[in-house]
Amino acid sequence: MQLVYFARVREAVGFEAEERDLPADIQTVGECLIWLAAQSENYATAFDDPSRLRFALDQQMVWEETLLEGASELAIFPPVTGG
Amino acid sequence: MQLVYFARVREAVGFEAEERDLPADIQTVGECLIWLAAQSENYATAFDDPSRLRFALDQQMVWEETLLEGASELAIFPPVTGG
Amino acid sequence: MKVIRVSCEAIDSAIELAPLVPLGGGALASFTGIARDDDGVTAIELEHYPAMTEASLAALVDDAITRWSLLGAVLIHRVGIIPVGDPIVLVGTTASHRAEALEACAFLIDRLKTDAPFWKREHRADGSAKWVEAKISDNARADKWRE
Amino acid sequence: MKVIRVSCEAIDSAIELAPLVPLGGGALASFTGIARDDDGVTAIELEHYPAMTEASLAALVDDAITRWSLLGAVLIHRVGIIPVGDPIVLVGTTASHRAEALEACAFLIDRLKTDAPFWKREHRADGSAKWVEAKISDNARADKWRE
Repeated sequence: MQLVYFARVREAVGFEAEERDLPADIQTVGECLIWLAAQSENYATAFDDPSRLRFALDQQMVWEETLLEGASELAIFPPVTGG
Repeated sequence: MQLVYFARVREAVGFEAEERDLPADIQTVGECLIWLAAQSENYATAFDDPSRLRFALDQQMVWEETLLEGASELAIFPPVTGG
Repeated sequence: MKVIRVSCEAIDSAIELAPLVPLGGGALASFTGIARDDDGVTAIELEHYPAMTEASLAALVDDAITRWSLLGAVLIHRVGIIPVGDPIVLVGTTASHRAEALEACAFLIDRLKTDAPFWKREHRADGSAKWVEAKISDNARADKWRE
Repeated sequence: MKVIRVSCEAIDSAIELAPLVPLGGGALASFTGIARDDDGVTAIELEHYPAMTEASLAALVDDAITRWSLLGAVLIHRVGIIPVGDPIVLVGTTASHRAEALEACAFLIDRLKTDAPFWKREHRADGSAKWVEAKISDNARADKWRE
């Protein structure tokens, strides 16, 4: 799975994108987040509070409960502030 | 009282303004209208249906029941269609 | 800052709205009413009540500025013969935030349609000309702004 | 007719809105969001998600065109470093009547603030830079458009 990060999340993680092989038992965006948060200190601070994060799967806005199901790109970012 | 007319009303009356000495017993815009409608055939057709007329007294939008009370200019016109 | 004008010449939206930009607002809303060739209309003639028009527009602008704490407003209405495709009216509003600018803009165009002394006559290619009738829906829209 | 663009250069409202005028609509509404110097901000930096941004803006525009039978729409958002006083976003809509144009314009600016992947960072004279936090009020405004 290609993981891409933006704004505050990108800064907390330290880079804007990475390729990750997710364990087979990870089904949803939320489960992926929990797994990521366990990978390192940096990741923990970046991903520990899902309420301050928003997600897009293959460039479509999704929620934590959305199934990953063969998607190729998961974007993780703070709530948007455009306009 | 200076009377000014616009659009369809001006065309029905035949001119855009006139000075009229109103009888003393005329108190309101509505009463003035009834008196005007009795002045000639032209005026009758122009003023017989108050529901299709709007009024301004000294350039302020008013209603039939508004008192004339020392005002100097009464404008009579169809509902406005600007914008 | 407010610009209120009854114009005999064509309205250039860009030029007229420019003074609103440097007023410090984060939001700038505008509305342009354009003369349309609905079923054969070639031009629209606008008659108005000179002694009252600008005062009535100014009253609407002052009301909008107070209600939505606008930083600036522009309200320009054209009179005379207006070819199809040309603007008839331009409304511009600027405020700190978008809700104020957008609502004030809608207020001004809705209320000027029922409160400002203008009358439209449609001219057609065959030389005929017909006064436009006021729309009940315009009154309904205007009323919703009244407290 | 629709123009959707993420722009690295300054936005010129007059030029971008011009194509809406000849589409036959009687109403043309626009909204411009301007970068403001709130408490010492000198520039606003806009980051976005290139692969997703234009698609998300296009989806909003298609939604607006269908819901309000628009004749045309323009949605341009700037990215990169934006000096204070410059436009950040421009929304333009045209329809036969003003209600459609005005409502669609408000819809587009409200929804793009919660649905399009942009992030603002405020830069100050002292060289500091701070990400802007999303406002709850923006979510509320966006929600009111959802059926």
